[in-house]
Amino acid sequence: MSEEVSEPIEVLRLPVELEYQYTAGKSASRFLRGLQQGKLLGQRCPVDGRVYFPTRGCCPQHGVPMAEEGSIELPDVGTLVTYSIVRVPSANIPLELPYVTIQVLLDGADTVMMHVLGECELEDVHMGMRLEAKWKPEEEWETSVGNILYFVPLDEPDAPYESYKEHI
Amino acid sequence: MRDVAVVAFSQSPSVRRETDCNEVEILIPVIHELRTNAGITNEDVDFVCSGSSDYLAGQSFAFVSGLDAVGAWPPVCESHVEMDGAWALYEAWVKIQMGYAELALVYGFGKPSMGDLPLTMALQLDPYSVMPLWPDAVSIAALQARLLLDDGVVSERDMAEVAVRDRANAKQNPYAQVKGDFSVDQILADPYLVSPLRKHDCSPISDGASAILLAAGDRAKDLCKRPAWIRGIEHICEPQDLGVRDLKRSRSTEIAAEKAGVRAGKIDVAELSAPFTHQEILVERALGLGSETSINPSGGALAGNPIMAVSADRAVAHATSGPCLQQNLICVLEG
Amino acid sequence: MSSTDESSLTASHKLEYSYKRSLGPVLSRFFTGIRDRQLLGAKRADGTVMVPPKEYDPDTAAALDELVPVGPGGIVKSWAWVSEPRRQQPKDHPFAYALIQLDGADTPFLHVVDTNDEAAMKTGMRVTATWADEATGAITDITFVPEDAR
Amino acid sequence: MAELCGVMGIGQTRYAAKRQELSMPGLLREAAERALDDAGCTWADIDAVVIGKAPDMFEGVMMPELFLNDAIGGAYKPMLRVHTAGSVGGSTAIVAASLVQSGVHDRVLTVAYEKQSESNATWALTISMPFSVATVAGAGGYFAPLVRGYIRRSGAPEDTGIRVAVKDRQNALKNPLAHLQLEDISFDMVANSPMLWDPIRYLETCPSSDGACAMVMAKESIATQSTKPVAWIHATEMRSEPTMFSGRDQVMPRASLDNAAALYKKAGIQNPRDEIDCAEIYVPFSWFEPMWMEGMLFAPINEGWKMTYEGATALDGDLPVNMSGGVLSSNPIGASGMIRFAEAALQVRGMAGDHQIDGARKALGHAYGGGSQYFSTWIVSDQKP
Repeated sequence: MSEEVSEPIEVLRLPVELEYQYTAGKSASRFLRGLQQGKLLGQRCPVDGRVYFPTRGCCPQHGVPMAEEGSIELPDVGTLVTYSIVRVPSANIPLELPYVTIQVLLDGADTVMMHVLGECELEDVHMGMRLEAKWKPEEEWETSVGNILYFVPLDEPDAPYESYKEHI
Repeated sequence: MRDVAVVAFSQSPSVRRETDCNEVEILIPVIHELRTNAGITNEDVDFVCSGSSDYLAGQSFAFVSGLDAVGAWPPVCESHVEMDGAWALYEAWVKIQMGYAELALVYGFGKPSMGDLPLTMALQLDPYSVMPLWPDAVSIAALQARLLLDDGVVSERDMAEVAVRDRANAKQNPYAQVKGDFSVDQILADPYLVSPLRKHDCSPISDGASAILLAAGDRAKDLCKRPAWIRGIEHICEPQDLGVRDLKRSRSTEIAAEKAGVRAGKIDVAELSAPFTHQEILVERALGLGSETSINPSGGALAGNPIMAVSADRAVAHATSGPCLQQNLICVLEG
Repeated sequence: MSSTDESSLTASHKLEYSYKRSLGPVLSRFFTGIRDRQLLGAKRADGTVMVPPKEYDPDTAAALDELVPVGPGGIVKSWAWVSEPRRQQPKDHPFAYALIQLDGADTPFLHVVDTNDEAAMKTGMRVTATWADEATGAITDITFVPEDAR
Repeated sequence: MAELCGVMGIGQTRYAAKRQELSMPGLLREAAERALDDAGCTWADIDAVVIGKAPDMFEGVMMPELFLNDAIGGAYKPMLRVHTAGSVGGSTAIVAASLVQSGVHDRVLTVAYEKQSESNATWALTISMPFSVATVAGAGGYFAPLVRGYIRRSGAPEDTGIRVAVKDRQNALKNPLAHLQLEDISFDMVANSPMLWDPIRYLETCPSSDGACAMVMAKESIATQSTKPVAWIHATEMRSEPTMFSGRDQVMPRASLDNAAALYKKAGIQNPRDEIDCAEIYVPFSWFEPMWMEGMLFAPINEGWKMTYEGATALDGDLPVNMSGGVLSSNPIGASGMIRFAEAALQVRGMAGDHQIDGARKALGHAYGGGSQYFSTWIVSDQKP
């Protein structure tokens, strides 16, 4: 028998691993299938006609299902509504630091989408910039927003603050 | 105490696996139907309360999207319990008692088919000395069942009779998942799932949602010809440790039933939501129900068990949570 | 997959994390004991012993800090036969979860009994703890086997 | 019609990045025992237990209240578990108060906690789901664009957030339970700390803490017998709205404004800035102090930053805010809201120690959560309503 007194155990490691079969839902599936074909599909709220992009199962403001026939295709250009420059690494985000996380209002949409900005110097990022989607090569398209790699600046004058301020 | 009643109720069908809709999409028509049937709008509702579980959904803050289905605009007075919807109903009842609300919307929803439900439930157990062994919910219930069988508290035939009764009753319920005519001998011939439990001893895993409207006094009478008045609603939680509890009875159900006044009058109908046949027998006994009571005319949890919604559903008698009937809620309703 | 397909997209989703469980004084002694091949129970105010020990009496909430040796033998009070174990569960072959009352303890606790087949399981049977070759101080370090099989 | 409810016992743990010497039951117990001692009662005196915490995935236990309840005397009693995102600590206190105000129970124990050292908060807050592409990490990534929106709208000087961060960390030095104790905190130290989620700097963010907070609440006839001062609940209020919809004002959500107006109406308050002596506000990122000064109607829209700038929210200002050091100094997420409620109650009881505001008689406790969409608040006073 050894005389040494062993260290008490104060912390245990406990791995938890569960598997789920996640269901995207009807509305999101339409949206994702559109993306697979390079289409950006918004949906109209049947109550006020506003265009939701990305789509949701229902209009959260009115609690009604989105009109199925109200699916409309949006262009891949829009306006930078607000943003943040991220300098913190995160396990679930593979982007190189620093990167710019953005909220984009696509032309014709009435809600913003979250994405990231590329091909832009940090000091040039500002609210109201006009942006365009940079897509992955078509053969790599999946049912994912990730088909858009990032947004890039368009050589256009800024959108006026009044045109997007209600979306902040 | 104020008079409070259930004035409207709606539910989705209980299904083994809802393949088209996500949780919110299951909930939207349920809430929509509730409001339509009751002839009310969001502005009429003073308080909203929901019950759901992040681990069933496999994501944190799963309940937040429930607000989309409510259409919570203008902003609503709202709360959420990380529990079965029955406890959301309880919280709403409390808010009406204190005069904070006259009309309350309660909903529960769950889509446990996304995961391996019995295994997920292992995460409810003591995380230091029990959970690391990953005892699934069926195995835990089987340990309890064998205690009862060995002691002669119940027999396998008693348990099969419960399953046969509930499945036969469920034929009348278009929302139920498992229904039909079975014979006791026939299902006793089935192999064990986790010995000593057979498949018929376990409630099915169901996706679903339900919603209830609660109203106070005159408001209830305005909204509904025959409100179901809540005459008592009580809930009790036992320690979890299986070793220190008396697993051969449901003490928490007994205490809650006593406080809720179950025995103050004849009970015509009892809806019990125990997830296993032997547990349904324990709850029945804890409530002191006799032959004058029709048990689970809807088929009960054993016929369709939208795990977070079971509550908000019928003129509830009973809801449960935790391993081996750890926590129980009893509600006495009168027409 | 066609664009007219209206059923929902599904995908597998894994929730995975290795949690750090800080144990506190009582459970620290219990798990250190397991590593050192000694099972411990907690003595309650009425003199009964519960396993695994808890920091606070489940019925009275009184703090518990007196730990006493129990086991390694005990009696199976109930058992459930798992014929198709899941990947996360402690054995990759059929086994039993059991409520085992260790010698010196007054309440049973949940653990695993490893026998060749279900026919070897019986309520009231005696079992004893065996340790993994490399005990790390976790509840999974031990497995119970029939006492007469040792 | 509601019964009066008084807070007669408060207990908090010491807050730290890791309370590694404690188990989860031990953590809750530290707060609950202190609350019972303060209230002068025993486990047996408690009629029901209400437990609150943020997502179960933080600790990896599903509905952990089921295994924790008996450690805080809840065996064979009614027990409820509340979860309303970041506002949960506040909502939990409100549910506990409701149980007394409704006449259902006489004396209730409530505990809110988080043991964040068991996992990683950023992971648990933003678990990647299929089909989605993560672009922000944790709460900072989510709220930074909103802070930028506020700065653009209000024209607030860019150092407003730095001033809040310095003030709250200085206040924390007067609170021995606070997690962050930065003796040498200064404007330059915050200004020079790394920009994490531009415009939010490292020292403008909250820490990740282990901790629990507990309260004992009782009906009037019991609370009035207390030998210690009681904090009487004058009003509680909560509001929720969806995470997003077209045209939603994410910077100054209507749920916040509606909640404030309803709260003050119930409490009989006409001019909150004059009538409320001090406030504990949920400020996880420094800029949310000016934002919630507006959101709680203490300042006109777009002018909340002036209160910070003019020192109105400092300990010697006319409306001291986050005397305890706030969420910026201690942040066990599920408890952070309850700590705000409890610290407000400590102030009107005159028991806040070195960070006590002299003569505080009416105080506000505030919590918010989700995407600035869940709000819960209460007003407490040394006087019955």
